[in-house]
Amino acid sequence: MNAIEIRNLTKNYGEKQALSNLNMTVPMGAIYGFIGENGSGKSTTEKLICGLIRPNSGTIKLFDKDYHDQEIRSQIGVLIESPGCFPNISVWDNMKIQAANLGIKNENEEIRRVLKIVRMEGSASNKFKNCSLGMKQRIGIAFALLGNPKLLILDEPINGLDADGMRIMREVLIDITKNLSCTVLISSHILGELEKIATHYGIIRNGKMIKEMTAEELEKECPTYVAIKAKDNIEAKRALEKRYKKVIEENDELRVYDSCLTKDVVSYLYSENILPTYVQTKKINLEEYYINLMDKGGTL
Amino acid sequence: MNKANLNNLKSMLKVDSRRMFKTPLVYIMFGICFMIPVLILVMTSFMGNTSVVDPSTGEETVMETFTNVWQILGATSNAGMSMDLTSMCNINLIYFIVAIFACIFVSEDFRSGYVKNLFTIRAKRMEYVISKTITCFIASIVMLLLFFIGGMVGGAIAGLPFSMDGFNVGTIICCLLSKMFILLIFISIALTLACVAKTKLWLSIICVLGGGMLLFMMIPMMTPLDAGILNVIMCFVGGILFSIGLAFVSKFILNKTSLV
Amino acid sequence: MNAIEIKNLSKSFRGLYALDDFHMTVPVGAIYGFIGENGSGKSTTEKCICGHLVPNKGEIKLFGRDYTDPGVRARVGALIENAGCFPNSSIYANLKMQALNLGIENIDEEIHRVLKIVKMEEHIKLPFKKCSLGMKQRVGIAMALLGNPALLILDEPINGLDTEGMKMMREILADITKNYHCTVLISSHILGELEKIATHYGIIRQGKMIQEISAKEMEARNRTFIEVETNNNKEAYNILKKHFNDVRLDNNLKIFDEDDTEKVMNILLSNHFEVSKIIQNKIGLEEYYIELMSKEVNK
Amino acid sequence: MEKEITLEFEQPSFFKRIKGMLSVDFYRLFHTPLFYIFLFIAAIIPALVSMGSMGDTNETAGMFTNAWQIIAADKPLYVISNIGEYANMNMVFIFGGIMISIFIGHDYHSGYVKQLFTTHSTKQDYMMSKTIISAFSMMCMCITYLIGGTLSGAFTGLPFTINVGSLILAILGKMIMSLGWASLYTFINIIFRRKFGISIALCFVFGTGIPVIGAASIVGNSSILNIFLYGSSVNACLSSNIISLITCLGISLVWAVIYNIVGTLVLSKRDCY
Repeated sequence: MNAIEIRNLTKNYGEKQALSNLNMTVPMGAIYGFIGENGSGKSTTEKLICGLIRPNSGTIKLFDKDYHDQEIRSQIGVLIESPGCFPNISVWDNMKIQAANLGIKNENEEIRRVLKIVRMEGSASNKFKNCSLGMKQRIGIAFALLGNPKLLILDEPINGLDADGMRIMREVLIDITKNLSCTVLISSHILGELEKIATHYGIIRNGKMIKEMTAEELEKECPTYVAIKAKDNIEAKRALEKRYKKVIEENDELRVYDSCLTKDVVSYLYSENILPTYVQTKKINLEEYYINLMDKGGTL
Repeated sequence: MNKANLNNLKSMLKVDSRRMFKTPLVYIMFGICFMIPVLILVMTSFMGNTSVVDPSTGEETVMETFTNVWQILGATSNAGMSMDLTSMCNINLIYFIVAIFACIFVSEDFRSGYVKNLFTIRAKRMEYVISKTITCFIASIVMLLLFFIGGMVGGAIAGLPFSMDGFNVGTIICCLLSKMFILLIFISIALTLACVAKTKLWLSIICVLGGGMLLFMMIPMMTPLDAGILNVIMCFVGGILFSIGLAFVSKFILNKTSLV
Repeated sequence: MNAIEIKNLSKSFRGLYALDDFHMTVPVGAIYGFIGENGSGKSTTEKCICGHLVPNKGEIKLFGRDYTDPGVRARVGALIENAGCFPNSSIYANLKMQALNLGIENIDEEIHRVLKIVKMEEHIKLPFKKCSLGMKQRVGIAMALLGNPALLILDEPINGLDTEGMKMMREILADITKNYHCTVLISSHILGELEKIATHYGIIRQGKMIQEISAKEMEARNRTFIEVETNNNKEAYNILKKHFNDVRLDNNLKIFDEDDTEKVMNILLSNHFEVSKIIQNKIGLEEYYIELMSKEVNK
Repeated sequence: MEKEITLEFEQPSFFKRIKGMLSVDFYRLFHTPLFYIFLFIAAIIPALVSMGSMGDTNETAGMFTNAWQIIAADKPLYVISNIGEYANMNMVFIFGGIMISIFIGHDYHSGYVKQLFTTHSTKQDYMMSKTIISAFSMMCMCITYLIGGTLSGAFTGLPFTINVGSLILAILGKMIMSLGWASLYTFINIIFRRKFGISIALCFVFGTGIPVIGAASIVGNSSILNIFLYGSSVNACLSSNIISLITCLGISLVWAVIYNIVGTLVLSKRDCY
C-alpha cells in the first residue's frame, strides 16, 4: 500500500504548463525527499495533493483511496511556504483554532507537546506577526505536527531555520516515521540536510518526474571512490593506471573508481615509491549526483 | 448528514466561533452598531428644530429630525417612500454593516493563508459555507439587537417620545424578527461574493454595497413597523431559501476554483 | 574608513529588548557574514541600518557619515525578509519603479543587466504574485542590485534558492565586491555557504555582538590538523607521539598544528601501517560557531 | 587592505530626491487600475445623483433647480436642509480619500515602503511626494466629476443659467482645496498605515463634514467655519468671489503645511512596519 500515488498529473496556469503528466509513488512510512529547481513544479504538486488547487487531468490516490476522501484528508499535516496563521492574534490562539479544526479532544496538552517539540513554549503568547522568520517557520512545523497526522507535507521547511532548528527538524521527522506511523513528503534545496534523513528521493524538472529512487539505489548510483593527491600527480596517475581500470582526474585529485580497499592502493603506491599526500575514500554526495543529473539534460 | 459530516460541521463551527470571538473584528462591529443609532438620534435631535439663519440670504433652514423613537426602526406600512434623512439613517443601515462584516470575515481566511490548513483537512466545502452562514447570522443577530438597544438609549437621551400610534409591542417584535431573517439574505449574498473575490476584499465589498443598494429599497415594505406574523413567515421562508440556494452556489465556486 | 559603524545601539519592541547595547564595525569592501540564532536580533540590526526601524538609542555611521544622510542612503541596496514588491504588477514594473526611485538614467538597460545576473530574464512579464518563493528571492536580489549600491544588506538571501541559485549568489557577491567596491552585509544560517564567500564574520547572540573576527584571523586561530586512519590507530598513536607534540586519539587520530602530510605518511608506511585515510583539514566556521556558542551558554 | 577606494557620495539635491519618489508614484498611479476606477466613479456619481433627483415624483420637486448645482451649492450653507445642497463636488473629497487610503495602504501592505525608506532617509520626501500625488489625483477626479456633472446636467434639461465668473472661481476653489484634503488624508494614512480600513472610515467622517455640520449647528452659519477644510470647500460655492478663492487657497496651504510637518514628525518617530 502506498501513501501517495500520482498517475500522469497535469496542471497548467494559463498557457504555462506547471506539471506535464507527473507520476509519483510514496510508500508508507517513507521520508520522501522532493528535489527540483525553483519553479520546477514542487509547490504545485504539493498544493494539488492537499486539494488546494484543481488538476487539469490525472489521478491522485492517498492510502489507496481517492484524495477527496474526507477520512484520509483529516489526517494530513501541511506546511506550504508559510504557515497560514492569523497575524494579529497570539500563537496560542492560532494553535487553539487549528486544534478545533482538527477536532482534537484534549487540545491544551497537545498544543504544549507540539510547542515543546519545536522549543517554542516561551513565545506562545506574543502575536504571530511579531515573530521572526525562523520562529514563524517553527510554528508552521508545530502546526503541521498537531494531532499526529498520518501524512506530512512540508514545502521547504528548513527555510530560515538555524542550525538548532534543523537538528530539531531531523529528530522530529525520524521519530514520527519510526514505526511507519507517518509518511513525510519534504521538499528542500539544502541537499546536505535532506541526505541525512530521506529514505526515498524524487527529482522533478520542468513539471516531469525524471528520477525516483530509494536511498539504497542512490547509494548504488553514487559510487564510492578513492581520492588521492600526490606531489607529482601525473606520475601517480600513470602508476595507478597500470593496476586499476577506471582512474579519472577531477579538480586536481585522482579518483580510482574500481572497487578496492584504500589501504591496498596506498601500499601499492608506496611500493612504487610514490608518496600520496592526501588519501580519502569518498562518495559522490546527493548534491553532486543532482548537479551531474541536471547537466546531463535530466534523462540518465 | 451522516455522523462523520456532523462532527466535521461541529469542528468547523468551533473553528469559526473561536476565530470570531478571539479577533477584534467582531467587537469593533458591535461597537459601531451600538454607537450609530445613539449618534444619529442625539446629533439630529440636538441640532434639530434650531432654525439656522443664513447671513447672506437671510433664509431660514430647519433641520428635520426624528419625531418619534420608533422611527429608528422604520416607518409604518402606509407611510410613502421618502428620500429624507429619517428613512435613510434607520436600522436598515445594519444590512450594509453586516454584509461588510461577512466579507471581511471570509476574506480574512484567504488573506492570512489559513485556508491552506482548512481545506487540506476538509475535502467537503459545504461545511465551510454552512458554518460561515451560521456564525455570521448569530453575530448579525447580536448586532441587530445592539442597534435596537442603541436606538432606545439614543431616543431616551434625546428625549424623544416613545408613543406608539398604529402599532404595538407585538408588531415591533414581528418587525424585528422579520428584519432578522432578511439578514440571512444579505449574509448569504456577502458570503457568495466573498467566495468569488477571495483575497480581493475591495471587490467583494463594492459588489455587496452595489447589490445591497438594489435590495435596500424593498426592506421597508417587507418589514414595516406594524408587521404581522405573515411578514415574519414570509421573511423567514425568503431567508432560508436564499441562504440554501446561495450556499450551493458558494460550494460550487469553492469546488471549481483554486483556493491558494 | 569603515562602511558601517554602530555604537551602543538598542532597540526594544514593547519592553522586549531585541538589541541591547550593540556594537558593530564593517570595513569597506568586506563581505561581512552576520551569524546568529533565530530571533537573536540580526534582522532588527539590518532594519535599523536601513532606517526601517527607529532605534531607542545608539549611533549608526555609514561610510563615516550619519545614517540619516540622504547621500549615503541613496547608495544602499537592501533585501530584508521579503522583496517589497507590488503583487499585481509585473517584475518589470516593480524593477522599473525602484529604478525610477533611484533616479537611474538608462532604466531598461539596467533592468536587463540586473535580471540577466539573477537569470530571471524570461519571466520579466510575470506578475510578482505568480512567482515561486525562489523566484521572488531572485527578484529581491535583482532589486537590491539596481544602481550599483555601495552597501548591500542581504538578510538570509540564500533562503529558498536552489543549488544553482546558491552558485549564482556566490558569483554575484564576488563580482560586485571586486568591480564595484561594494560592501556586503549578509546574514545566513547555512554556514557552509557563508564560509566560502565571507571575509569578515560577526556573531550575535541575544541582541549583543559577542565576537567580530576577520576570516584571516579565524583561519589563523583555527588550528589545522592532519587526520589519519590506519588499521591500528592505538599503535600508530604511540609512534606518532614521539615525532609530533600534539597528537590526539578519539574516534579518529588527529595531529594538530602540523601540515606536512608526507612526513606523517613516511613514518606510518615505514612502520608497516596500512593507511586508509590521510587528510589535512582545519576547524571550519560551523565548528567554531558551535564551540563559541557552547562557551557563551555556560558563561 | 587593498588600495584605498575613495567612495564619493554627492549630496542629492532636494529636487532630485522628490523627483525620484514622485516618478515612482506617478508610474504606479498610471499603471495600476485603481486610479482609472476612481476617475470613472467620480464621473458617474453626478449622473447617478441627478438621475436620483429626477426620479422621485412626490412632494420635493427634485433636488436641483439649476444644472450647475451638481457642481456646487448656490450659497455657502454649512447646515444642509435637503440632499440637494449636499450632493456636489465635495463628494469627490470622500472618494478621493478612499483612493488615497488604498494607494498608500498598498505601499505599506506590499512592503514597498521598505525600499522607499531605505533610499530616502528624510521622511519629509515621503510626506511631500504622497501629498502631491494625492492632490494631483484628486484634481483629476474633480475634472472628471465636472465633465460627468455637466453632461448629466445637460441630460436632465435643467437651466444652465449661471454667472460664469463665480462658476469658474468655484471650480478652481474646489480644485485648490484638494491639496488641503490630500495632506489630511496622507496624514491619516501614515498613522493607520496597513489598516487602511480604519483610514477609509475616517475619510467618511472627515469627507462628509459631519464635525463641521455639528459645529455649524452650534455656532450657526458663520464664516469662521471656513477655517475647516470642509468649511472652505463648501465656501467655494456658485456665488463665490475672489475672496472666497483666496480663503480656499490660504486654508488649503495652511493645512497642507501643518499636516506635512506633523506627518514628518510622526514618521520619524515610528517604525515603518
